[in-house]
Amino acid sequence: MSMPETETVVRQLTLGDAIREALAEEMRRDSRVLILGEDIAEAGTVFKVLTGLVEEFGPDRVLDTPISEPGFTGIAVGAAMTGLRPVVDIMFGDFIGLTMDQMVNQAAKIHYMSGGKWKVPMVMRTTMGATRRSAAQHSQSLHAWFCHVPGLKVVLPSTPYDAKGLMKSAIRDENPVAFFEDKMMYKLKGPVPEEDYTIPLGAADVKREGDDITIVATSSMVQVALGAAGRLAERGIGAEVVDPRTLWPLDETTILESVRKTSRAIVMDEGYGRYGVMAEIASVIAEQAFFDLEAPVKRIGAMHVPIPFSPPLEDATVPTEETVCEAAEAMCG
Amino acid sequence: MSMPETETVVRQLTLGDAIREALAEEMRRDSRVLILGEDIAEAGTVFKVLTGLVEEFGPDRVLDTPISEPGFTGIAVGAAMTGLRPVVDIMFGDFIGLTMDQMVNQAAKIHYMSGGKWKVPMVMRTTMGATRRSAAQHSQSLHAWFCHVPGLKVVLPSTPYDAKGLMKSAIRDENPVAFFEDKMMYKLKGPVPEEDYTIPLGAADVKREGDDITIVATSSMVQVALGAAGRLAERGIGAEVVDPRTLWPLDETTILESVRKTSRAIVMDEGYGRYGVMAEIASVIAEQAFFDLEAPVKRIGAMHVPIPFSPPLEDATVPTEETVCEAAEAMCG
Amino acid sequence: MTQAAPTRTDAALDRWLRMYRRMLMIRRFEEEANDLYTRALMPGLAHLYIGEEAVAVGVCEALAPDDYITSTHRGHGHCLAKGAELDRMFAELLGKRAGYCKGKGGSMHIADPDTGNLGANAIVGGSAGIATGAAFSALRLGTGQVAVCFFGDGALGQGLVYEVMNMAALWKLPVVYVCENNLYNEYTHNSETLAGDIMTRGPAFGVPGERVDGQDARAVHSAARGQVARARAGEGPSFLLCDTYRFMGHHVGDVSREYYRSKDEESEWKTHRDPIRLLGEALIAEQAADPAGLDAIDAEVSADVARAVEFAKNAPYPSVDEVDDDVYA
Amino acid sequence: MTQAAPTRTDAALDRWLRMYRRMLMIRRFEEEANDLYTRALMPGLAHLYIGEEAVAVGVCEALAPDDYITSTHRGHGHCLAKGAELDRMFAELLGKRAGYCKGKGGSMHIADPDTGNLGANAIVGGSAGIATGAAFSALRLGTGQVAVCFFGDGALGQGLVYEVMNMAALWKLPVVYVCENNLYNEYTHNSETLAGDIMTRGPAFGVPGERVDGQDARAVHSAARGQVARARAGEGPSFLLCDTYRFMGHHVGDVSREYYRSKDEESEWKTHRDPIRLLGEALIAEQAADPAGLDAIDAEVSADVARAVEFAKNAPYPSVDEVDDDVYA
Ligand SMILES: Cc1ncc(C[n+]2csc(CCOP(=O)(O)OP(=O)(O)O)c2C)c(N)n1
Ligand SMILES: Cc1ncc(C[n+]2csc(CCOP(=O)(O)OP(=O)(O)O)c2C)c(N)n1
Ligand SMILES: [Mg+2]
Ligand SMILES: [Mg+2]
Repeated sequence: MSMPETETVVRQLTLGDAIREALAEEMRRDSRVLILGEDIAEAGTVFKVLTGLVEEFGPDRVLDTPISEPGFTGIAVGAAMTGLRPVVDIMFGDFIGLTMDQMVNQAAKIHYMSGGKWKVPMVMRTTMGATRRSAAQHSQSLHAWFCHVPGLKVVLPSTPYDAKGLMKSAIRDENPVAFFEDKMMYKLKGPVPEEDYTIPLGAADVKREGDDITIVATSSMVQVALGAAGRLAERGIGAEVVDPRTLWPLDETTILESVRKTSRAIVMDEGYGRYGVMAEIASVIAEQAFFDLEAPVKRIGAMHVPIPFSPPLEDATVPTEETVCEAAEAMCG
Repeated sequence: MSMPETETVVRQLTLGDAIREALAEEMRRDSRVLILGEDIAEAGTVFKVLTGLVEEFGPDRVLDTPISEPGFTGIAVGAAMTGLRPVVDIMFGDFIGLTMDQMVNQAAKIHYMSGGKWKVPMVMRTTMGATRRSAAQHSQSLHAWFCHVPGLKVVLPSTPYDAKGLMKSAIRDENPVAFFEDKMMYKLKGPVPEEDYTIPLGAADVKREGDDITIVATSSMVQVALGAAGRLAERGIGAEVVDPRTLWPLDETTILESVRKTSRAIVMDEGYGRYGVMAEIASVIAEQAFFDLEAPVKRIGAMHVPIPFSPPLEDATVPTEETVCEAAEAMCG
Repeated sequence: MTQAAPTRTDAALDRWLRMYRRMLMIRRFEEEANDLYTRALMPGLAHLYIGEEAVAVGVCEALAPDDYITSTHRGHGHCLAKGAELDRMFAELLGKRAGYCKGKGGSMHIADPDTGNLGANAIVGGSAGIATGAAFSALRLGTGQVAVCFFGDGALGQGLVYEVMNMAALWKLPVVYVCENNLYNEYTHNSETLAGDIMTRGPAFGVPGERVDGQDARAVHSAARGQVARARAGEGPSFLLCDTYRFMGHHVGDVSREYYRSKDEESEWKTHRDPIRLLGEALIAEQAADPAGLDAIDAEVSADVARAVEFAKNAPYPSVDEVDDDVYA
Repeated sequence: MTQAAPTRTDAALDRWLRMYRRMLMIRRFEEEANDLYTRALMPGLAHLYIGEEAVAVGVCEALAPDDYITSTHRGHGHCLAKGAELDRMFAELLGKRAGYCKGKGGSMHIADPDTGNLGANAIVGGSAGIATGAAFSALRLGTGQVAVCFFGDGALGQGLVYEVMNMAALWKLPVVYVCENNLYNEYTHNSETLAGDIMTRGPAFGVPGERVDGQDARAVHSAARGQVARARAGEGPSFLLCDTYRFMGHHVGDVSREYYRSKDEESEWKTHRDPIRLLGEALIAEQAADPAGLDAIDAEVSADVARAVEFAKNAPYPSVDEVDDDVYA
C-alpha cells in the first residue's frame, strides 16, 4: 500500500473532493493550469466535482464552454502547445467519441510527428461507470480506445488518495493524459493527506496482499475485488489485489511479480468485455508468466452489450463480488 | 480453403476490383443500396476502387459528399433506419475518429436502445495499413476500436475472393458493419468467381494447413503469415494460417481447433501493438486452449508508435516474414 | 400577444382543441414523472418538457402520422406530440418490459416506428444526422415523408449540425430543423455559448430560417406548416427557431436553480408565458372554447395519465435473460 | 486589376520585393519537389502550392516572427512563408534526419517552433482547434501574439471549424481564419460541397469576414494586416476568404485531371492569374522593379533551392533505433 503509514490522523475525503483538491493545488502552484468544459464554472460540473473553483480562480481559468467537445478539445491541444496546461472536462466518458480525432490524430501524435519539437501537456478528465440508470449513451467505460493509441497516457484512480496524487502527476506530465473517473465512486471516502504529493504514472499498487490468486482490477472494480478478497479470505483463499492505476504506461513488473507468486490471475475492468483492457493485461500475464500459471487467466468485465436502462438488466451487466468469488474458488479449487 | 475446388478456370481480379464488383452486383440486385463519400463519383475514390459506379448507377446512388465525415455517417445512420442500405466510404481509416460518436453512440446502439424496433443496416468501408509513406495520420489500422463496441460487426478481408463474398454479406446484413480494406492490398490479385456468392460473417478460414504452429492473422498480415509459412515449411515447420475474416463476430471455434491441434500460436494484426485486436485473440486462445498450449501465445503487430514518415523508420514498424519465422522457430525449437 | 387571432374554421377549431388537449397531456405526464421521481419510484433522471409544450405540439400538428421526428434528452413532449401512448411511455420510464423499448432505453431513448419516432437521443445534437438521413430516404424512395429534427439551443454548439444542414441544402432534403431555444444549456445561459446572430446560421449553410414565439402554439404551428409544406414540395430544408423556456429544472433533480437563473425570471415565464394557459385563454377570448370545456379536457387527460401510471407501476420488469437480446438484428 | 496601385514608400517597396522573392522561393521549391517525385527520389506524395503563393506570403508578411500559424496537407508554402529554411524542408520531404521533424513527419507534418509554425496537418480542418488554442494562450499569457489558421475551402465541410470560430468570437481570441478557396476539394468542385453564401459563415458565428483576390499578393497582405491588427488589438477573430487556384494536381501524382476540371480553366488561371507574374508585372509597371532585378532574384532563389536539394539528397536517414524516440516527451 502506498498510503504513508506514518500519517496518524489523515483526513477522510471523497474521491470527488480529492480530485478538486488536486486541481485547486495545481492551479495555485502553476498559473498556466486552467480548466475548460461544459457547466464547470458556477455549476461546478454536473457531479459537483469542481464546485468552488471558479470562485477562487475566476472565469478566465475555469471556463464554461459551448457544447462543442471536438472544438474545445482542439483548443486545449493548441493551448497546451503554446504555454498553457489545460485540463479539459468531458462530462460523460461516452462523449469521447466526439474527441477521438483531436485526441488521437492531433494530441497523441504532435510530439512524434514534429520530431520531438512540440509538446502537448494537457489532461482530459472524463467519467466512466454504469449502474446510474443512465442508459446506453451515458454509462460507458471507453478507456480502452485511448489505451490503444501510442502518445497518450491513461489513468484510472480507484481511491481518493490515488486520485489526488495521480491527478497532480497528470497535470505535471508533458504529454496528453486521459484521466477516467468512475462517477459511482465520487462519494467514496478515504484518507487523503493535506500535503502535496504525487504518484508516478506507471506504478501499480498492491491494494491487498495474498498468496493464492492475483486479481488485477481497475477503477471501481478495485473495490469489487477488495470486497471479493475479503469474502475469499473467510473461505481460506488469499487474494492479492493489484491496481495498475495507469493503463499506459502499464506497470507490468508489479503485475507479473504478483502472478508469479500466486500462479493464478483474474483481470477485472468495467469496459465492454471484448477487445478491451482486460485482454491486454491478460495477454501480458499469459505471455510473460506462462510457465508460472496453474490455470488460464480469467477475465471478468462488463457484459458485451450496450448498457440497458432497466435496473435489473443494467445490474446484470456489471461484475459483482459474487461473480469474482465464484471464479476464484473455481480456479483455486 | 473455401474457394470452390470445382471451379476450373476462375478469373483473377485484384482486391480493389473484387470490392467494386461486389458493390456493383449488390447495387443491381437491390435499388436501396447506395454509396456516400468524398471523391467517390467521377474520381471513383482516391484508390480508384469505385471507378465506373457513378456511370452505371448515377449520382443519386454514388454521392460525392462534402468533407464531413461525422455528418454523412450520421445521414447514413438515419437513411439505414428508414429503408435504404447505405455504404459509407471513409477515405482513410485514420479518419474514423471523426465518426466514433455516430458509429458507436448511434449506429451500434439504436437497435438495442429501441428494444429491437429500429435497425441500422449500413456498411462503413474504410482503409487501413501502413508502408505507403503517408505518415502518422494516413497509415493507421484502427479497427480495434470498433471491435470493442457491441452492436457493430467488423470485417477484414485478406484476399480478393473473401473481399467479394464478405462485402456482399456486409451489405445484406441488418446491422452496422465496419469493413476495413488494406490499401496496400488493392492491387493484390486472386481468383474471384463471377457468380453471386457470399461468405458468412463469423466464419474463419484456414488459409494454409499445418501441424506445428497456428498463425492467426488478419488482413494483409495473412499474406505475411503465408509467406512465413512457406519459409517455415522449408525449415521443417508446418504452420497453419487461420484468418478470422471477421473480428466480430469472432469464429473462436476454428481458431481454437487449430491451436488445440498445433499447441502453439502466433497472433498477427497490423494495428498498434498494445490494447489491440491481438490481445483479444491471444486471450481467447490462452483462456480456452490453456491446457493444450506448449508455449505462450506470441503477439506480432505493428510497433506501438505513431507511424513515421521516413521509409527506414516506417518499415521498422510493421511485421515481416522474417520476424514471424524467427518467432515461430523459437517457439517450436 | 400582438399577433392577430388565427382565422377560425371548423377544421382550425378542431385542431386548436386537439393541440390544447395534447399540450395538457404532456404537462400532466411530466408532472406525474416528476412525482414518480420525487417518490423514488422512477430509476435515474428525466428532463421535463414543462413550459415548452407548444413547440412539440405546434410542430407535430403539422406532420402526417408517417412523417419522421428525432428527439432529444428532453424528449417526452416530442414523443407524445407525435402520438405515443401514455402507458407505454410511463412503462419505459420505469424500465418495464411493456415500455416502448422493453425497458432497455428509458426516458432518453424512447423510439417508436409506428409513430415515425426515430428516437430520443442523449447525445446533444446527435440526432441531426439521423433526421437528415431519414429525409434523404424519403426523397430517394419518393415517399413524400418529411423529417423534423428537434434540438435545443445547446445543440447549436455541435459542428455536426452544420455539416448536415449543408448537405440537406445541397441535396434539397425534406427536413425541418426545429431549435428549441429555452435560453439554457443545462446550467449555463446561452449568452455564454452562442456568438453571432443565430438566425443567420441556417442561411449560412443554405437553410432558410424563421423565428417564432415558442409559447404560442398556433404561431408555431403555422410556421411549421409552411416549412413542412416547403419540404414536401421538394424545396429543401428549413430552420425554425422557437423561443421558449423550461419551467422546471434541467432534470428532475435540479431543484436549487438560483445560482444560474433567478426566481423572478422563472415566475415571469410561468405566470405570463405558459403556453397552455395562453392558448386556453385565447380560445376562451375568441369564444372558441369555454372554461368548463377546457376543464373537462383536463379531467379526461388527467384520468388517462393516472390510468397509464398505474399500468406502468404494475407492469413487470424484463427478465434478466433478455439483457443480451437485441444487440444484433 | 482594377484595384489602384498601393501607395509606395520605402518600407512598402522593401516589402513588395520581399514578398516577390518569397513567392518565387515557394514556386521553385515546389517545382523541385515535383521533380523529385517524378524522378522517384521522394517517398510518398506531396500537395503542391503552386498558384496559391500570394495567399501564404501576403498573410505571413503581416505576421511577426513569433506569431503562430497552422497549416494543411498543402503546407510547404505556409511553412516557407513563415520563415522555414529550404534545406531542412527538403530534408523532411525526403525523410532525412536533418529535416524539420527528423524525418518523422514528412511533407504533411512540417512543424517548427522557431518560426511559430504549429504544424502542417493531414486532417482536413484538423488544425482549426490548434490555431484557436494558440490564440487562447496568447491572450491568456498576454504575449500579444496572433495565430493564423490556414485551411482550404474543403475544410468548410468540417463542423469543428464552426465550433472553434464560435468560441473564438465568444472569447475574443486573436486568431485569423484564412480560407484558401481554390475551388476544389481534391477532385470535387466545391459547387457540389458548399451550400449557402460562404461569406456569411464567419458572421453567423460572430466572426466578421472579408473576401479578397488571392492572386494579388498585395491585396491579400493589406486585408490580412487589417485583420491581424484587429486581433492584436483585442477585437477578436476574423475570417479571410482568398480566391485562388492550384495550378497543378491535387498531389504530385494527379496528372490526368480532365475528368474534374478543364484544361481551359487551368490555362486561363496559369496564363492570366499567376500571382508571381502579376506582382512582377505590376512592380515593373509601377517602376518599382525592373526585369533584370527580378531575374536576379530568380537566379538567387533558384541557386538556393538547388543547394538545399543537394543538401537533402546527401543527408542521412535517421537510424532505425530512433523509431520509438519522441513518442512521449
Ligand atoms: C455531446 C453531449 N455533450 C454534453 C451532454 C450533456 N448534456 C445533456 S443536456 C445538455 C444541455 C443541452 O442543452 P440544450 O441543447 O439547450 O437542451 P435543453 O436541455 O435546454 O432542452 C448537456 C450539456 C450531452 N448529453 N451530449
Ligand atoms: C478529415 C479528412 N477527410 C478527408 C481527407 C482527405 N483529403 C485530403 S486533402 C482533401 C481535400 C481538401 O480540400 P481543401 O480543404 O479545399 O484543400 P486543397 O487540397 O484544395 O488545398 C481531402 C478530402 C483528409 N485528409 N482529412
Ligand atoms: Mg436549452
Ligand atoms: Mg480546395
